[in-house]
Amino acid sequence: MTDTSADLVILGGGSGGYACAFRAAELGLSVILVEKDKLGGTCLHRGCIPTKALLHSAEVADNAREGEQFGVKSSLAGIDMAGVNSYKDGVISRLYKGLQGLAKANKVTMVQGAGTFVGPNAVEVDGVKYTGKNVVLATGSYARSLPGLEIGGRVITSDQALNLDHVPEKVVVLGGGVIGVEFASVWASFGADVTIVEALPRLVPAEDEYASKQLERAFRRRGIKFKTGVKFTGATQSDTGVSVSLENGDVLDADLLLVAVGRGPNSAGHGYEEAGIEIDRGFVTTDERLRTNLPDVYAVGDIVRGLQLAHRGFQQGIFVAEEIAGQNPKVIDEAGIPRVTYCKPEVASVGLSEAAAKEKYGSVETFVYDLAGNGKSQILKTAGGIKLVKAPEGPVVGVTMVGERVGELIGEAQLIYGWEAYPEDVAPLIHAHPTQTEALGEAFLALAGKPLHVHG
Amino acid sequence: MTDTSADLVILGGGSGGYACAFRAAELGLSVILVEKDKLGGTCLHRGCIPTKALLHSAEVADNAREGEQFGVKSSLAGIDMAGVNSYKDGVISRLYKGLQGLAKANKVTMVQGAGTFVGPNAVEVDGVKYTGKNVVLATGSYARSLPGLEIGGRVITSDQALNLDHVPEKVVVLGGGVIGVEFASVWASFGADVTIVEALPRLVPAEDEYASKQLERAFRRRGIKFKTGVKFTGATQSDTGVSVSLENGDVLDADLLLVAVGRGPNSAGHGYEEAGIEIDRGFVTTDERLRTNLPDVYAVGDIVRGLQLAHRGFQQGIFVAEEIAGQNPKVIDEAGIPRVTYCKPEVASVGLSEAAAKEKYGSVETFVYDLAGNGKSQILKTAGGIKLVKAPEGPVVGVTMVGERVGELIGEAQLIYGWEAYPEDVAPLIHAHPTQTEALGEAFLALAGKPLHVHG
Amino acid sequence: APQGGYVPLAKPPVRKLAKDLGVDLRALTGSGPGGVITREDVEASLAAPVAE
Ligand SMILES: Cc1cc2nc3c(=O)[nH]c(=O)nc-3n(C[C@H](O)[C@H](O)[C@H](O)COP(=O)(O)OP(=O)(O)OC[C@H]3O[C@@H](n4cnc5c(N)ncnc54)[C@H](O)[C@@H]3O)c2cc1C
Ligand SMILES: Cc1cc2nc3c(=O)[nH]c(=O)nc-3n(C[C@H](O)[C@H](O)[C@H](O)COP(=O)(O)OP(=O)(O)OC[C@H]3O[C@@H](n4cnc5c(N)ncnc54)[C@H](O)[C@@H]3O)c2cc1C
Repeated sequence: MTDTSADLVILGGGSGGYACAFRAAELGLSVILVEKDKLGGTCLHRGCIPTKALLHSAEVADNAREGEQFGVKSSLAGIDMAGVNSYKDGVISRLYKGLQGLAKANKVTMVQGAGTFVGPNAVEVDGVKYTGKNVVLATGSYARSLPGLEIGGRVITSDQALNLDHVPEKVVVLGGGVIGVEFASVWASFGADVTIVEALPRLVPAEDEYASKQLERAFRRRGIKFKTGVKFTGATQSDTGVSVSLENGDVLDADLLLVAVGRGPNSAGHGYEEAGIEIDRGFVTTDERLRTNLPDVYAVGDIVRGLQLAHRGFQQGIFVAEEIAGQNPKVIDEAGIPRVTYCKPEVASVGLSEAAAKEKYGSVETFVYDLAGNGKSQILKTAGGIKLVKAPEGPVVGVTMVGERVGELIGEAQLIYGWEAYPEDVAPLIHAHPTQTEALGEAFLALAGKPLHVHG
Repeated sequence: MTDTSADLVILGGGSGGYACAFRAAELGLSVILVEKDKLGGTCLHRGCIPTKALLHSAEVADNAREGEQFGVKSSLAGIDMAGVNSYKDGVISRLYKGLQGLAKANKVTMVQGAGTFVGPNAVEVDGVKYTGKNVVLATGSYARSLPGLEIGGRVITSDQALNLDHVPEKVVVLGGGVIGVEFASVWASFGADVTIVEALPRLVPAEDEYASKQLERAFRRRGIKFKTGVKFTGATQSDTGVSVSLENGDVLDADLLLVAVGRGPNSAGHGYEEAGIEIDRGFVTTDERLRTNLPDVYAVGDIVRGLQLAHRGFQQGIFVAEEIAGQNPKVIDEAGIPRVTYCKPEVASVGLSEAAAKEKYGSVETFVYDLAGNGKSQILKTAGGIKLVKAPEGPVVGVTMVGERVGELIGEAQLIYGWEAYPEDVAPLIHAHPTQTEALGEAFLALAGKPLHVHG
Repeated sequence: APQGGYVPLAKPPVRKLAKDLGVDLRALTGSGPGGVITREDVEASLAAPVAE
């Protein structure tokens, strides 16, 4: 028989919930983790991992199509979606198995079923009450839609988009944020005709404007269409297609409409409000130490307002575990959480955009290094650049990058931001040639007043 | 008419020479740069850049061949070497143009011709003497051979290998160091039958043994043959092939023999010894501030014993320029120079190997993170891992990585090593999911005693 | 400090550590090469607070 009380009861086994569980277990706490579906949550089963698998298939397809540019006699006969899906599912199932092994190794008690929070400190599952000295809410998020736009048939969200058995010929993507541009990128690589509709004036509007400009230029070259600054007004579907109307009178016909207008917190229906937990427009309200208004009840991940990213969930989960164990961890700096958009080209950033930095510091120094000067990027035939934002007389407070594979440069950028490094700290560390990291190095050299390969 | 005297006269316009020239010019010094061939030297024209272009064509070819694994109906009809070469030459010529622009923008006086050093402080070119308050020797290196093994015909070095008009069917690569394994990797991807012969007991013998084991396993899977710990005894060539004999009696028949047994310093025939410059087994002797035994005469790059890497040349060139300008720069830590081998899978390292660290510290702590636990590496279907070496009660002093694309992770590793970070400094900075940088993050989390996704 | 020039007192992770611990680096004398303040200097300043 399973124990029904523990130091910690966690509701939801996604990125936030399981990271909290593992870390708490490491620190000697007993942990009960309640999950109604599959350990790993959105990220592993319907989010980060499957999308990145599709994006890699997309890269392979592009390479095959463009091999000639590199002297390779390759050709592309098409996409075998069954093959793509089995590749993707293979990756997921291997990682899923690993995660289950970790839960076991960490001696986390898994409870399968839908849980309801019951105050002051318990979660009920199928009539059994699991009581925790502490409770962590981690029920994540769901794909939102717009008022009057019902999901179904040809109107889909990422959930359905990840399991298509064919490549659509023509798609409209509603929303030019991270998820929207990633799917647009995949489908374009797979040969579809793609149009993105974004109400805000630019793609990836949460990023520095520099990133939007670079990405828009690259998408234009790739033939990905987008309409920005225009609102969606309605969609009607038939047996043969879906028709999307915009505020400006345009009507777009397509096979599919992907609704990627953001994710809503999954905070209703699990007893939160009923038990007196404060909710603000759907998000569970917490202080900077991730405490809800109820004692010993915490919340982590996508149900807490802020960046909706898996590794933010990890970080918050770890934070709460350490907090409960009395380690008094440092409050998380939300701006220090790295952000990567894995479309082609990739967008990666950490710290503040120029606009945000200006607001904070009054004036800032910026520098842009164009990937045209970077040997490895030339070899990859990718365009883009790196923009640094520096506080006056201070450290670098923002890094924004655009280009194929720049997502992997964010590790370095994150240390620089997190440790508040000055260009002068980075400059003496000459980077490996020829890598894309050199572009980052060159940008710091330039800001330190000692440019090496910088074209005026 | 060009001035024949300057603050600084530099002999050789490769990575070391031109970086020194640009930095000196930035610092207000007048510079004359003597180059007999092309600005950019070995790295740009016959080294780093062309090899990495070939390696990228190789990656594209592998992708096309293996597309099915990713659901992509791609196929590979072969390699068009003329196309490969024009792609490669296109990259070189764009970067070359850029470099010439930088020399101009920096107002470096370029002198075209073969120079001879004449003591105490001048370089003579075609009868004209260019006198410098300071002189920097930067004549680089050349591909070495073994005694009795003459280069010509089917016996080639990297210089010829970079300009082949066909893919050989069968190649023997003599030498399992960086250059050897890179060419072996390219040719294998292009469909050739490749055998590497290495006298030392393992491939990439300058790396931590962990890297050799991982690389050997990957090469075995790729069908790249290698014979380690066995000496070459001779080669004979005919119209139809080359026959390579080994000490153990084996005879290997091939179309080509690539000799990649290292590079020798190009220090003879340029007046060095004649002018009294101290030479030690071919290398120009310098102290840690890169001073030769003659006053105000420095040496940088491959003619100075140590790592033969382009960015070491950059770093040394910059160092000497700053030294001459009176900036008193910090002595370069050779171990802090990042090392990347761009074969498939890549090998990247910074700091000390476990063996070297043990020698220095007596005992060390190590941790290996297997890429099997890293989502992005699973998506790329690459195997490998990251090994950290930590000084007792001290910072991480060595990072060695093996896996596709890990070369780009060296930027982050380099900061950690260069800034003497502790695992506890890195641990709070949770890495972006799903990236390969996460593997580095996980390794540091584990060393800090808080593993997240680590399988026992 | 020299005009306009920025001279790091310590390497970034050590500066960050000092900041997190509330240690003012300007009050310390570095024992590292070139007068750089080391992690040990920061830790020592915590162990034995100097009189005002
Ligand atoms: C298409 C897509 C792509 C994405 N790509 C990335 C990316 O590349 N990188 C990135 O960092 N982030 C990405 N994200 C975001 C990432 O998936 C989320 O930020 C992350 O999953 C949030 O973790 P979480 O633990 O808060 O919630 P979730 O992962 O959503 O987990 C919540 C868990 O709680 C369970 N649950 C809910 N209610 C109950 C209940 N009542 N009882 C029991 N169990 C319950 C759910 O079944 C689920 O398993 C992506 C998201 C999507 C949709
Ligand atoms: C196949 C190959 C691949 C490589 N890959 C990499 C890599 O990926 N990454 C990396 O970091 N390193 C790599 N290297 C090593 C890198 O190329 C060298 O470390 C670097 O070029 C050394 O720079 P240098 O300035 O010392 O010499 P060089 O680049 O050799 O430059 C010396 C210059 O001096 C000129 N010169 C010589 N004698 C005279 C004279 N008497 N008068 C006038 N001019 C003269 C030459 O023409 C030449 O331009 C590679 C090398 C090879 C061969």
